[in-house]
Amino acid sequence: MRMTISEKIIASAAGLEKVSAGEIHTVNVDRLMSNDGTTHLAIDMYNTLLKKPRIADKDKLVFIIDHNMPADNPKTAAAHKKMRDFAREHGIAFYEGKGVCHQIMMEEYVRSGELIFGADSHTCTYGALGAFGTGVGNTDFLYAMVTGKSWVLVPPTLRFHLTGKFREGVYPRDLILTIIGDIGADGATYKVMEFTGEGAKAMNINERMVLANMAVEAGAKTGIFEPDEAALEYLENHGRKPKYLFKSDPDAVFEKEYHYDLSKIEPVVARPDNVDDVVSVDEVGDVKINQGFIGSCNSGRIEELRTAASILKGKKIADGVRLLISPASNTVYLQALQEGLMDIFIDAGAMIMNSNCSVCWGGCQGVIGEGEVLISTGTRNFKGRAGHKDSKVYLASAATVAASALAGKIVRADRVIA
Amino acid sequence: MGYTCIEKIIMKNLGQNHVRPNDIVTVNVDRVMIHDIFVPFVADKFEEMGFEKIWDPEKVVLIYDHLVPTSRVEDVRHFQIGDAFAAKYGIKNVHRGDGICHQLMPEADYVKPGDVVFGTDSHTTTYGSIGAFSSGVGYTEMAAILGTGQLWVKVPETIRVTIDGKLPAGVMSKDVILRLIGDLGADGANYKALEFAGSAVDSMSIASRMTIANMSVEAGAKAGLFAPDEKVAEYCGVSIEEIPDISADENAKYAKEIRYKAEELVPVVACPSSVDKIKPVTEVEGTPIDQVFIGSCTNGRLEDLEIAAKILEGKKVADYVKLIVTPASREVYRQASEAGILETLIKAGAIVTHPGCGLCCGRSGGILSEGERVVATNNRNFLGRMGPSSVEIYLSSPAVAAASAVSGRIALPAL
Amino acid sequence: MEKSKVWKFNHNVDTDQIIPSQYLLLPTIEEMKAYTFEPLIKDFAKQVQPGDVIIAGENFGCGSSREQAPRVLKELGVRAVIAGSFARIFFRNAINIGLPAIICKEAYDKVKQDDVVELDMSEGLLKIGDETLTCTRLPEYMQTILNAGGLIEFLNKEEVE
Amino acid sequence: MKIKGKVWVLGDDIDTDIIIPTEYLAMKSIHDMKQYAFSPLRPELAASIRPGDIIVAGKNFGCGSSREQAPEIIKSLQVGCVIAKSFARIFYRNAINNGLLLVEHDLLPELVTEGEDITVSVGEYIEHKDKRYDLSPLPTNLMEIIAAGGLVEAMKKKNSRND
Repeated sequence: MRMTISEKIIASAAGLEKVSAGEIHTVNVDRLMSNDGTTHLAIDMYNTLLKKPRIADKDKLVFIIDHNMPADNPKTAAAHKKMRDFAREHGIAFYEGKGVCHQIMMEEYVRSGELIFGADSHTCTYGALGAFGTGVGNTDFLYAMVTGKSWVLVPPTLRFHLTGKFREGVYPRDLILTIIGDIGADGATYKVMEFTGEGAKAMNINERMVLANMAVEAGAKTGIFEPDEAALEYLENHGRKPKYLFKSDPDAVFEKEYHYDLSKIEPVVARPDNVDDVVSVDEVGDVKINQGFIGSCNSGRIEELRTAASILKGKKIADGVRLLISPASNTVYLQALQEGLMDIFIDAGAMIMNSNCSVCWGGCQGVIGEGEVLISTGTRNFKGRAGHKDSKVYLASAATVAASALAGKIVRADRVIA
Repeated sequence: MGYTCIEKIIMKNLGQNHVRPNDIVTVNVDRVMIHDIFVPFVADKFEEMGFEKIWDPEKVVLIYDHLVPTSRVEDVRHFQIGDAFAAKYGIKNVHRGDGICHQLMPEADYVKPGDVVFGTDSHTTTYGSIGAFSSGVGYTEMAAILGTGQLWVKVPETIRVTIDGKLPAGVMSKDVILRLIGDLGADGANYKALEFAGSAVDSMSIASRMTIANMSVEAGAKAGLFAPDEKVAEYCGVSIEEIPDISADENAKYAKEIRYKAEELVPVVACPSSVDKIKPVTEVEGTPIDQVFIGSCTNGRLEDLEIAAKILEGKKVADYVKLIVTPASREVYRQASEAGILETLIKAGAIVTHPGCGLCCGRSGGILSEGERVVATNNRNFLGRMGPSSVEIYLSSPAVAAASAVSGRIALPAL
Repeated sequence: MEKSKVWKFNHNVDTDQIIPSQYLLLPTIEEMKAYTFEPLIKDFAKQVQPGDVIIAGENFGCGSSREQAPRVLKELGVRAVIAGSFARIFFRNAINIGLPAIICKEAYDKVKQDDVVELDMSEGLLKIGDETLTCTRLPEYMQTILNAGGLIEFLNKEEVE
Repeated sequence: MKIKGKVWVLGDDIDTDIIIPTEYLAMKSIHDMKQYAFSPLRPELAASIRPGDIIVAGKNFGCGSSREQAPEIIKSLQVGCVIAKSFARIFYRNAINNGLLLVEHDLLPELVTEGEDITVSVGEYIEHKDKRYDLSPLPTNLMEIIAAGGLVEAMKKKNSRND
């Protein structure tokens, strides 16, 4: 058959035997997610621009309020109300304040083998379960909502072979930042990043999400893993079954293959203002910080919270530094409470926020001021992303963020522990 | 002729054995609190006035609570100015994101019974719960206090409120103070002190008393006082003998005396948009709501979260309704976490935010949209306080708030 | 060929620079457009004239899926964005809303801010001074959407047929 | 001291959130904030008030928070004085400290109609439609602050004397 996982998913969604990179096909979309970043605009378009406003299948839609949650001004509140009223009127699944959209989607909806559109660039996260998730704008979203269909340009696939094991204190987060640093912020534009090998297989689904989630930061259409026992177990624990369990054929065509030995990865940071300006934490120099952030659809899950707690336990964050922690969903929040992690954070002087996008997107809670420096487990470090246009964002692992919050400057976690 | 509680505190402060209402006196300030919103203004005025040092930096507490977490890029400026001011003038007591000022001041031992305390916030009256004369001032006066350690006050007349008996199940101290504000009117105690007594008050926890003292200002009062008892001594970590005698004399002279029988009180709400528009919950029961807020310096303490959790245990917040819970301090969060209260609340679908002023101050934490309705446990339901003027705010106890969250309509707690 | 003034941008212009997050939930594009390129250029929205073009380097529009990014540009009257390459979602969004996103590898190095260029969209030609550059053609499917004026117009047309 | 101006009439319990909503409190200056004065109740008012105009209200004017921006903003709109049946305590102090003149009067708020002209002679009388209503003088300690031009000026003087 000579197809990759992504090609197989697209072929099945297009009702075709075979598709190849470069072709444009009309596909049926399995599920559509939209959040408060743009849904109000899609609803306005639905109400004013369509000749025949209709919803192809309301059961495929999910609306999630997570970006500015809870609302911090009347205009945001109005956008939320528009979304809530529309969901209510049309019987669309609706989540408000329950967590970051991609985490909710993974916990509640995503199945291996599905093709999912989300009106959010990090929809590529769902590749952790072997689904083809990709971000679209609200016009694409609206078209798919009305027709149940969309078009895709079949992307070529880059394959990343992961071997070896991470050393102590090195995390999937360091790996994905390293990869983006190597291939560049447009190194995978319009392509798929497929992760494979023993190193990929050894990761649990949450860890795979860290990788898949940031594929878009290299420009990729999605990041994807072959669904295996870990995926099946995750689905079973969440009460679901896979749609398809696709694997890339041995003779599938990959545009390029990369090899990474996990044991050689170092703790790294991405320096402002580009995700691909990646250096070892030790090379970053003396950088004082004003705020740390642990959370987001990239790194707000139980693994990251455990790591942060192990570093913060019994210690206090540096005077004048703010450390924000936002669990990726209420499910994560509950588990962290049960494991006593929240008590550790509260005692260390951190602020524990409700599950939301927080400063990762910079529209609401935790925004930083003029000239301030943030170290974050979020997805982007663009200029002005976290607040004031003259502020700076460094991206790093939860361990590096926690350690830096203790030191008041960017440091490697093992330096603080020692 | 005897003296009221506030007269005694002022006499003690002045080292005099006599004062009368309407005397204008200059008190020596035992502690001041400045919060983040007003820090830049205080700093400006202080320097404009030409002061070079703070009279006693140990007595100054800076608390960042209104803008925590930040919601606008300008918010950080307040922390920067506060930190710089603290460094320049040697202020050591700075709290960043540790909770709401009025919760922290008593909780972190900054206030003792008999103290005279001023804060740049109207709800500074809260510390009357542990027998301090505490009141809100503007930032200009705060700047003057920082320089001089003194403030002129007019000795207020006192209204004595006696509540005897046992409050019925589901009736909380919030219902008591709302009822009182309704009876007195929003200016019924303007320029006066309120003094609370009676067996119902005696059996109240410090937290419940804080709710009452806190909202005394909503009737215009300068202070809301409770004579310190064993519970206060325990709360403050002192023995009752160490507390100065500031209890009112039996023959003290009051401007007015009001009595309530606790058994006759019912759950009430303050209807939009004034704090004195009080109705029994039964009259507004069934009104659909969009959001519920449990938190603030009025009702964000452990017992408030506890009763909410009790009502929400095993239930779910109604569809399309948000329940936002904001613990009053780090300490309250910690205790609620250990007691499993946060777990219960989150399982029921609550959104738990970091301790701070949150929605109550109207800058973040769940602002509403046109025509929406919220049941809230905080202290003000003014027009435009939580969004556009068309937002309707009903103030209630945490029990009524939790019950309303479950039903999606204003509801009586089933207890 | 129509003449257009050039606004020149660098490589990797991301969606947060085109329209920062804090303005995304404003109710309308009309209100949002005033903040276009706020982190990069003071008062861009006031200075840009209908018919102007943007010429940028590689990876224009990287970052989020916010469709507000191409929409504020269209709302301000930007005639086309010409870049060495585009981030995927931005590219798709631009076509979907009827904002021409044109790939032209050489343009970035050959223009400077405030130059006047001539653009022939039907032929895919960009004239800079005496030199005429050929732009990469859109896939036919995307060209059809763009010709319809965007995806919604395309959909509405489909509905009629 | 005599003030003659056009009146703007407001009701009872004009609270500090009406005078200046919290949303705008953290703006850098009073100048940035003042356009939002009274916005929840009358969004047009801040732009309509002219220097020397007089605000007349019912009971409990300025109730609510201790935000001193409330009187400062009224002052910055160059309002001549505020006449109300009563003022909330903290607002009263804050107004005096900022040199904003307040006049308590039970009757006048019932008699005036928006747009009419009145004259206030501080500590003496109010004149409305050829009728005079007596006013009582302010306490000495308050008059001293007002005479100095507000508390900042009073403190400045005191501190320069100390030098």
